[in-house]
Formats: sequence, C-alpha cells, structure tokens
Amino acid sequence: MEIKKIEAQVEAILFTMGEAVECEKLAAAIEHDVETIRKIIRNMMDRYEEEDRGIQIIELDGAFQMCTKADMYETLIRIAHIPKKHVLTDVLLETLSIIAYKQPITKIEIETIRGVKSDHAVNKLVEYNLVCEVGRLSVPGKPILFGTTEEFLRNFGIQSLEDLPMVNSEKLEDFKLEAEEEMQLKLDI
Amino acid sequence: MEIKKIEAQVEAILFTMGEAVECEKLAAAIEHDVETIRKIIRNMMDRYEEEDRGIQIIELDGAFQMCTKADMYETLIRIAHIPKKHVLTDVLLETLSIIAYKQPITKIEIETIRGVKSDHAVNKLVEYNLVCEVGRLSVPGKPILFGTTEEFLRNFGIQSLEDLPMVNSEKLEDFKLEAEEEMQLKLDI
Amino acid sequence: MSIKVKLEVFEGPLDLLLHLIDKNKVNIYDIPIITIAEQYMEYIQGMDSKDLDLMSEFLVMAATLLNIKSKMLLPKVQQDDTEEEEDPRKELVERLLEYKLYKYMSFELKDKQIDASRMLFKRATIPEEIKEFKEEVDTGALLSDLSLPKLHAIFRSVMKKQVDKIDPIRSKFGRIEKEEVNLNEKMEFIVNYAIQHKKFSFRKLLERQRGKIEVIVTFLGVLELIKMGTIWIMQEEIFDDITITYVDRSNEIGN
Repeated sequence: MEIKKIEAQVEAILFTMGEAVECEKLAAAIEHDVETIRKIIRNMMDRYEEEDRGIQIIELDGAFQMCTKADMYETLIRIAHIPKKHVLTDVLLETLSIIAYKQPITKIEIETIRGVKSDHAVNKLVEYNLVCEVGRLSVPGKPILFGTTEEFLRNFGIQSLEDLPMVNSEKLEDFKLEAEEEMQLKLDI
Repeated sequence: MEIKKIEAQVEAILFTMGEAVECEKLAAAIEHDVETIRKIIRNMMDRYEEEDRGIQIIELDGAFQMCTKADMYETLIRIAHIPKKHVLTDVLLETLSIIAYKQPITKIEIETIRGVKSDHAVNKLVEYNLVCEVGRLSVPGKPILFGTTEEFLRNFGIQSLEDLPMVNSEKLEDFKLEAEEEMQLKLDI
Repeated sequence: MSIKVKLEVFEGPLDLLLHLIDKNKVNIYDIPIITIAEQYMEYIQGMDSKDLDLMSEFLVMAATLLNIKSKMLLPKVQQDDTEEEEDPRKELVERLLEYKLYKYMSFELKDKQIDASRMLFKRATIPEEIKEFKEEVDTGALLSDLSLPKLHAIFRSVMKKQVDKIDPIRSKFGRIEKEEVNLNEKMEFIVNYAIQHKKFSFRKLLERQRGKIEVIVTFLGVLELIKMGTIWIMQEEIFDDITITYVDRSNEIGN
C-alpha cells in the first residue's frame, strides 16, 4: 500500500522532470530514506521492462530517468515527422522561379523582386536540395549567391540552364530598353 | 498482444511529445484506424485512473495528453520547477467566462454584457493564449469573433467545451419565472 | 436613506449596481429604483473622474437609472387595450441577471483552474536520434506537379507583378548593385587620399565625387575603412563636418 504510493510519486517526478534525477533528490521529495527509494525504483525498472510498456526507467550513475524504449523509435520518428509534409507552396514556387531565371542571385535581390522577406523560402528550397549556394558577391557583407542544383536540372530533364524556357524575347527587349534608360539617367546625375 | 503493443506506442508518444497529440496523428503514427486508437486510449485512461499511478492521460478536444495526477502536487512542488500560471484577476475571469460560454463572440457583445470597455481584458486573454480569434463576423467592419483555446481547456481541466461547468439554466428559468410573477403582482396592484 | 459606499473599485456600472442591490438587501427583481439611483449617483460623484472612458460608462448607466426613475414616477395611464404595460426596470434586470450569471460562472471557473493547476505537464523530450533523423526529401515527388512551362509562367507573373509595383519616382533612382563604380577602387582612392592628407574633411572628400552613386560608394568605402582600422573619424557636433584621420600603421607592423 505504502509502496504503491511511493511508486506513484516516483513515476510523477520522473515524468515531470524528464531528465535524470538523483536518488537523493527523489528520496528528499518523497520524504523517505534513499536506500528504500532506490530499491523501490529498481523494482519498478524490472516491472516496466517486463511489461509491454512504451517507456522505461534507466539508471545513470545513481540517478534515474524515464525515457522511451528503444523499439519505439520507429513510431516516434513517424509522429515527429508527420506534420512535415513536403510541399512546394506558391511562395516556394515563386522564389524558385526567380532563382532559376536570375541566378546567381542574392537573397536581397530576391526580396527586392518579391517585395517581402524570403529567408524562410530560400532556406526551405536549400533544404529540399533545389537551390544551393553557388558563390559570394564581392561587396561588403559578402552576400551568398544562390543558384539551382543539379538535382533541380535532373528533375526537369534539362541539360543546363540554357535549356530553361526563355523569357519571351519581346519582353526581354522591353527590359533592355528600360535598363538602358536607367543607365542613361545614372550618367546624367 | 496487438493491443498491448499499441498501448506501448501510445504511451511512448504521449510521454515523448509532452503536449496534447490529436487522435488522428496518433493513429497515423501507429498506422491504425482512428476509432480503434481512440477506444484503446480511453481504455488506458481508465486503467491509469484506477491503478495507483502518478501519471494520467487526459483528453482535450479530441487530443490526448499525459500529465501527473493532481494528488501528486504536494510531492512535485518539493522537486519540480512549477511553471508560473498567469494569475487571472476577477476582470479577466469574468471576461473569460463570457467568452467561454458565448463563443464565438465579438468584443462588442462582451462589452454589452459587462457594461464596460473590454479591450484590455480581451488582449490580456489573447496574450495568455486562453482566447484566440476564431473567425470574423460577416457584417460591416468584419469584427473579430473570439473563442477559447486548447490552452484554456488544459488550464481549467476541461475535456471539451461541453464539459464547462453548467450554467444552471433551470435555476435561471426559475428566477425568471419568479421575477415575472412578482412583476405581474406589482402591476396588478 | 443613504448608505455610505466605500470607494471600492468596481469593474463597471453593472458591478456597482449589483453591489448596491446586495448591500441594501433588496430583491434584484424588484429594485427600489429611487434608493438605488441615489446611492449610485452618490458613488459616482466620489469617483476619480480622470478616467474618462470608465467614467462615461458609469454616466450612461446613471442616465438609464434616472430615466427609469422618472418613468416610474409618472402616473400610470390606464390603457384600455389589452397591452400590458411593461415594467421600465425589465431590461435592466435582464442585463443585471446576465451579468450576475457570468460573474458566478467565473468563480466556478476559478475553482476549476485551481484544481487543474495541480496537474503538471512535461516538456517534449524527443531523443536526439529522432530529432536528428532527417527524412530524405524526395525531390522528384516534390516537383511532380511542376513543369518547365509552369515554372516559366510563374516567373513571368512574378516579374509582371514587380513591374506593376514600380514606383515611377523611386524607379529612376537606379540600383547600386549595377553601378560601375567599384568599391575596392574607391577604397584604394580614399586610402591614397588619406595618406596624402593625413587629416581631412569628409565633406571635402565628398565634394570631389561625381554624382550620387560615387558619393554613396565613397561613403561605403569610408565605413569599410573605419571597420578595418585604416582611418578613424571624429565629429564635434551632430550635423557638423566629420574629420577623418589616417591611422598610420606602417611603423607598428614594421613592414
């Protein structure tokens, strides 16, 4: 009866703490002598082990810790990674298209085009191995230049970046004219 | 045998995650159907309750979470770091109870019941994550509709909104009838 | 009859009214409106009127009370039709009842919270092996819905959006990254200038620059050289000219 109560206290403490707790500390909290507590916990350890439980108690240098059993790992991996369904959101697609066509390009330039911070999108694309660092721009701060990966090319079955569909040439002419005007303006300053 | 294994997986997941885990997620990780899993967990809840255990499983709006039993508190405060709970003033409690019982509700409606401006109280409750925006009312101005959060359920030990302490509507009706009778009497004088 | 109301803080007019009803030990369904209204007025006269928002809410209720009071004082007109005359207090009583209900429920909730606060939770302790487990991202599956023409279309629409967004004035400012002025060259120029002049005016240095872009790049160069410790700057007063001094390191380093 008394032992049952102590076991419950041990369980509650080890659960809440989540880390290794020294036997002395446990004993002090339960207000019982250390040796009895140690005996009771070792007994619990055996029982947790025998029973088909998902958690166990381990002893580390006179401290005790509650943790999951090793054969639960597969299940835990599944739960820990469920929310991470990899999808290319619109934001990612937009960012990817900018990088593909304007590479090598810095994050700042991407942000200028998109008009919003793009750290998250760029990081995700790097994580997905669609985009990678291709160099550094030699200006103060040495910003990273991003480009697409081989993996990206392979997935579209294209040999090189030149095979990317062109921005239609008429539009390109417009851009060029615009750019020239800008230059002209600059020289006029 | 199979059930034992599922129980072990549930135990391992709830222990590891610490937070409330939706039944659907548990089922996906265990690779079993949701209804079976729900039944098994509810069964486990009963067993944890009956046995002299230090921990228990609680249900919050279809999600499950592991926590210590209330009677372990005395032992735990001697060893564990007890997170500071936000002290709710009477004003906050009053506002919270209006939101809890009348959700979804706009700030204006809250203010009508309380008879005073309630921006501060509502903002504080949102800050404490007890209340959140649950939608917009489709009238001009699109006022925010507020409702309670999962944190609210956890904080008040309520399984779902249906388990809120009952507004004693029968009693209320009695009061009203009484009042009407009284008034009737008055008018008859 | 007047009852001294201690200047307690009430959350609002309804709270105060409930307090007065309670204090006078009267029935909420049969409020002696004259007495209560008087006491209510007495209370709000003693209130700190600095908080205008709160004050105005108390005043609105005062007006309501006076309105009810006057209605009740008016002689009842005997109406012939069957329509029953409504008690002018009815609406107020309903509001008070509703408010009282939630106030009561809030105490119930408080008890619940105290009970619940005795249950402790645990932070997530995800084992390292699981945390570090990185699922291979299946790039193929990720790109399965994406075709080159689609990617191209997205790019075009992005660029179009940007063109639409261009500010007619700002767009003429030009862009620094396209500038022909090279920062390294400019820094070299500043260092040479500094070696020659040892101590010089920042304004003078800028005056030698042609155009906005050069000015900006010179400014960047100065910042970079300060960081490198090649020069240091001093400014007596805000908006004053800045004096730049060359830090001669040739001796210390000993070439």
